[in-house]
Amino acid sequence: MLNEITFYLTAIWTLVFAIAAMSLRQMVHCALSAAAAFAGLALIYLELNAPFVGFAQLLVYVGAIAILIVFAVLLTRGDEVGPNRSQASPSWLAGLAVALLVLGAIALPILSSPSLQKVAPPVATAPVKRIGEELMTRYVLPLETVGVLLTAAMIGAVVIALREESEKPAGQGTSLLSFNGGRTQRPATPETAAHPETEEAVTLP
Amino acid sequence: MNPLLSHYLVLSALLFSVGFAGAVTRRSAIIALIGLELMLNAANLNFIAFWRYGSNPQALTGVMFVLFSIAMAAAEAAVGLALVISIYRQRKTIRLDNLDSLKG
Amino acid sequence: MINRADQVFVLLQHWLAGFAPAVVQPLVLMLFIIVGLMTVFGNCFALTTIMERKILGRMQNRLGPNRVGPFGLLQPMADGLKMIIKEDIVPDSADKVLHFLAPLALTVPVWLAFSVLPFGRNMSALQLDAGILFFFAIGSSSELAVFMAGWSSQNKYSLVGAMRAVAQMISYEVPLVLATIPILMAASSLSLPDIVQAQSGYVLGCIPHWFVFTPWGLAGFALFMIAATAESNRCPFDLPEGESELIAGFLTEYSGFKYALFFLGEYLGLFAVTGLAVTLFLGGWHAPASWLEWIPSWCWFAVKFGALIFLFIWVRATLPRLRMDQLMNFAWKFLVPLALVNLFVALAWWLSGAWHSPAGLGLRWLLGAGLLAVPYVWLGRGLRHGESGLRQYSYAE
Amino acid sequence: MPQPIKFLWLIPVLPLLAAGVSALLKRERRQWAASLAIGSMAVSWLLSCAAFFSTLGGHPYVRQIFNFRWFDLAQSGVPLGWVLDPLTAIMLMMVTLLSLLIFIYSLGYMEHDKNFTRFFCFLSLFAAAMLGIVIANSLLLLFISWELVGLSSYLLIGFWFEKPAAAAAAKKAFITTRIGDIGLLLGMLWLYHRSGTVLFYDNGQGCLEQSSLAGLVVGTTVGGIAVSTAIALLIFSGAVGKSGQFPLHVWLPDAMEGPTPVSALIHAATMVAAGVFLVARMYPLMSAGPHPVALQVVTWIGALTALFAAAIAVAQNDIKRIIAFSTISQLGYMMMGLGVGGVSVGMFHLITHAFFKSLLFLGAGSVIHGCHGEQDIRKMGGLRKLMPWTFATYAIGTMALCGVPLFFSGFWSKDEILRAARDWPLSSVPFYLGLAGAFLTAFYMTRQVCYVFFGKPAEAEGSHGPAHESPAVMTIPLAILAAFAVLAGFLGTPVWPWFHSYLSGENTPFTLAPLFEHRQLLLMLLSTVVVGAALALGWRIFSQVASTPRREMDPLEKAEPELFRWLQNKLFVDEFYAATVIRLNTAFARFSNWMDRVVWSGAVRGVSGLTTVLAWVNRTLDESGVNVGFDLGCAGLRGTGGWLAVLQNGRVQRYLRVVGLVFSLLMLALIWGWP
Repeated sequence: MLNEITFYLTAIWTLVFAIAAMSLRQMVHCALSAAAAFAGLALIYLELNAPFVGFAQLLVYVGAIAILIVFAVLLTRGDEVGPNRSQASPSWLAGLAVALLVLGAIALPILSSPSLQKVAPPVATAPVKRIGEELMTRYVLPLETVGVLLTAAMIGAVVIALREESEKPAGQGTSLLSFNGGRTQRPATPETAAHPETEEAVTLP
Repeated sequence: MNPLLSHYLVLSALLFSVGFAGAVTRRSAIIALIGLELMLNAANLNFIAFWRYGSNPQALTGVMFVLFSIAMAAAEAAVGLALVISIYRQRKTIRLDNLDSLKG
Repeated sequence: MINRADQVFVLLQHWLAGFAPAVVQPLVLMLFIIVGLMTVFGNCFALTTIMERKILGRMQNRLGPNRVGPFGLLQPMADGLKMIIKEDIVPDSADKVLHFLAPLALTVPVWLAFSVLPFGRNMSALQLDAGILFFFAIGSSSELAVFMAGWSSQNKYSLVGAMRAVAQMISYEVPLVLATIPILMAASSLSLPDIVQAQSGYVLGCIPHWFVFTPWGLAGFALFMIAATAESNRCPFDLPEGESELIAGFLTEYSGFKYALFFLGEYLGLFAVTGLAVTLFLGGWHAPASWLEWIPSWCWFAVKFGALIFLFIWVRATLPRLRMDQLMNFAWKFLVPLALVNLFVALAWWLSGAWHSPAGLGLRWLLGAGLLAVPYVWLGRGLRHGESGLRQYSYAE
Repeated sequence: MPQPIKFLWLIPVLPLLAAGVSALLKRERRQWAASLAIGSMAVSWLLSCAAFFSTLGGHPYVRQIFNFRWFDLAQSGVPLGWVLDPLTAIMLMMVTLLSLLIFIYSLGYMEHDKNFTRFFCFLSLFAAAMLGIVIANSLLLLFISWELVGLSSYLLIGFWFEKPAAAAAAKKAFITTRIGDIGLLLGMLWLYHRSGTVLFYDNGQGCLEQSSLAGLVVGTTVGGIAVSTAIALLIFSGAVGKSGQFPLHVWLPDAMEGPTPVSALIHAATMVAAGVFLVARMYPLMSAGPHPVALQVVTWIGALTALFAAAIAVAQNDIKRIIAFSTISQLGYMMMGLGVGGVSVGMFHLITHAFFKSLLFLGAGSVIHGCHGEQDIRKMGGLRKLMPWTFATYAIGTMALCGVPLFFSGFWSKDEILRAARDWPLSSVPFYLGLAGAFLTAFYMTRQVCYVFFGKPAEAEGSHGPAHESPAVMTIPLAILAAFAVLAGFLGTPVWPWFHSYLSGENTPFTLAPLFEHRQLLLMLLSTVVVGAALALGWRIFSQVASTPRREMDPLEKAEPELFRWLQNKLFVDEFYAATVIRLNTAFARFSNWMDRVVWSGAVRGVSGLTTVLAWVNRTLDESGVNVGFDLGCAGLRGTGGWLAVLQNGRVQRYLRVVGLVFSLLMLALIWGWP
């Protein structure tokens, strides 16, 4: 009974925030709701006796991906100004219909199949030690591959998001982090300041 | 009374559809990415549920799959958001219906 | 007798729970722990604020607060009262919901982090298999809270402060986690009680077998403490709330009780990470010598904990604030590579595990220290030159 | 003291660490790089000494192994390991000592190079890889180190990569040795397939031990040769490439474009000897079975190379190239020694040769250094007075290489090989080939020494000024090497064959008797006569030449212009390769090009021509009145195209929608069955 109540609570939490993440107007709210939904999923993993996965989910999704999304939202803020711009795409009704169709297509077989209405076997745990051993023996190649993939993704992300030199001259850029911004240039020295137009005059025919 | 396997599967289906609906209907590329992440999470939930309710939980296959899937999701989010930022720099917009120059 | 004193809290807990009906006993046990933790660390927070102000005062050649109560010890009460009765101002343009949720989102997870720390023998609330992963997973959610606070205030100082804080916390989380990995390798467990257990015993009969007494542990401890200072936004890494440039950063628009909650959250975060440092590096609740083992284990934890808190206060009194670019460079170009090198040092230590004799131990130390010294010097030189070095201010001279 | 096998891994790891650290150093940190490299090498040498002495003990035969699992893969794992036996120990001593001396020598030789730091980084990397080969107890580890050696050799030959010749030589060396390495790789895979392990020694389970060898000998493959022979030959092809044996020797002379210490270390003493070492290491496999065909192949290739390279050396003019061909020839001797006489015979020559050949190379380097980069022996002369130290050591090296009797190491080791060749039951041709090679060796070395050191000093060309003696940091290693070049020979005289007993584990006492045995005496006499004759002939021909002006033709060229031209052009092997292999490659490329341009392009053109014709027909039809139908078709096409274009409208969300739609339709179809 207790288990069922916790399941329904977490499931409703997750679903509500997932819907909020997809439907709120303000993008920052969407991102934060998504983080809450991810955290709810982590709780569901805990209920399913997979604490390691739950913590990993929390660490990666809430600690990293949500933050990334928030940063991306702030870095692309210029796009959403203007009160009357609609957030939904023009044919959103069709999209919603397809989404409902997909839900039906998945949920129908689940609900109609009797073999899925089963109760959990009493004990199934994923101890950290076992996971570590499996990662180092049976899954060592996938692990290495994931390492390479993450490195490649990191380098790729840096290269893609790198500001090209020609876009903005170096030193002039004001990032969100450095509040004092680009430093002003030194004041003109008396010699050059005294006759600012002489040089121009010489070059003119 | 404990929840049945189908409870988790239905929850996963709902999450998947919500993510799908968001990815299809919202204009912002970032929201679409969040939708994709939700869909991925729904799939992960399926794996964990089947592992927990499956016949051979000692093999840890579902857990392993989800761990790798989470790592993949991290990579995907990093690259995807970098692309979004890069696109924003080029086009000053991340609205998906404005980004349709690749067409027949 | 010794055992009694050692286990006094555990025994008390079970004795009290005995009065409750059997059905709710697990809940009562948990409740006891929660109440205990909140009492102890809530008071700890009050005590630390006053002690910090007094110690800072002494170090700056002044007295510090001494008016309220004996030796000014009731100052925190006065402060708390002031905070609560002050008006709670919410700016007009602020995002009201997030503005309200942010302090809660910061404080609640921090309380959760205490649940895996072993404060003494058999004294951890949750015996989690992956305790340290839980700790970091919980810790990473405080970044979102800080962001919520900064963004919802709709104030550019707050936003800049929040973004700085998030960038800083993400950057310093990397060396923080990397510094703990050698520990996990050495203890071959992610569970904090197991890690403490792995540090029992003595090397050569007198030196406690704490991880800080190995080259990689010492380096890891230093890295961990630096990263922890930055994680908890304390001086010299307190740029996000730098009063002189950002008017307290993401806290600008907070007042009254919400402000106090932020304050509480920050100090609790500091306590949690300090407790983790004690657990990982300083042998947790183990005594430093075999003839001192009669003193209860939680006392040892408290002593080490207090010493580290004093260290933090001392550092705050000593060092000036860093510049933003120096801060990021320091994390990515110095701490992270050094933490990676530290992994190899731990590996070398582990590979040479067969050398037990004093001479062999000395050789291992030399090897580890040498392996660390070279990149330390080299990376340090890199920091001193170039963009992150000294800057000429044309108007300041 | 711990077991030496426990710290054996440190020997290659220390230089590797030095290489890694100096790779991170800035270019100006010359002192650091040099002291790191030399320091780590010195420690490695001391460790090697310890390992060596531990194998000397009273045990009849010491072989310690240490195996571990590198990583687990599914059910099986990949084991690696290292081995310490006399073969390893003696090679370790040789490689570390020579590396140390050559590192020190490089301090002086590379003093003015701006990439000094990089040079020491590469040298250390090379030494690490070479030591890895030596200690490996697994063909896989050996192969990894082998490829690392190839890589560092490539880097070092191309060290002065701004010279086009050096870059080309580096590429050539890399590609040529790769050809042999393919054989080695295939051999390794086959061995693993057949015996299930690539560990050499594994307490009876290793691939070089009885149980697995027995299995290999039994099986036969294409043409009826035993599997063991086939594998051995494949592995030998790796050795052929690395040791510059006959078909794949072409890279070694060109490799002299690298700095001279590199030539001495890599292309004389250690890396090229790795091939010989490989054969020695795999000797149980090579000699398995009743008819060790592999060993016969080794013998014949060695003997042929010995004579062939010696002949070419006679007509070369570049001081380093002469020694390079001499190296090829001597490597041929070693191979022959392995083939006819077993491990100890070949390895003994390897060790002595390593000392005197690196001595010669370093001497040549000293000469080049003293002559400001001049390498043509015709432009040198009279250096005997100007560079006394270099001359003295060079003379010792020459005499050791020629095999001047009794006091020089080359005599004893070459004698061993010749004796074994004479007793070879299958054929006596290798013996005579070897004897002829010995004659030519003495002859060309005399020619070279006459040209370089005797006669009048050559007129200084350009603004270089006269030649000068090299600094002490270069001459002292020369002196040490000279001492070894003399002394190393006494380890393996017939009187006291310590080397043989050390490597094979048999106990052979000190006795004077074999020296006076009839056949032995005769052979020693014979080789003495051959060497003496060559020396005398060389001196007669070249001693006056040395004092005449340099512009004249070589006396040999005067006497036999055609033969000399052939020899000078290295018997046109390079040209032969250019004419066959490379041309075949080019021809194939040209053929592909032709296919592309003529056939495919023709086909396209044909189709387009056909289309033109059709269009013409179409137009005719159109003009004659089918205009309406054509217009209709056209409109239909445009309609379809437009419809297709609408589908691909660049809106990802619409794509996603279609995906979702089709997915759900499929699901529903699966649930309710197809309509």
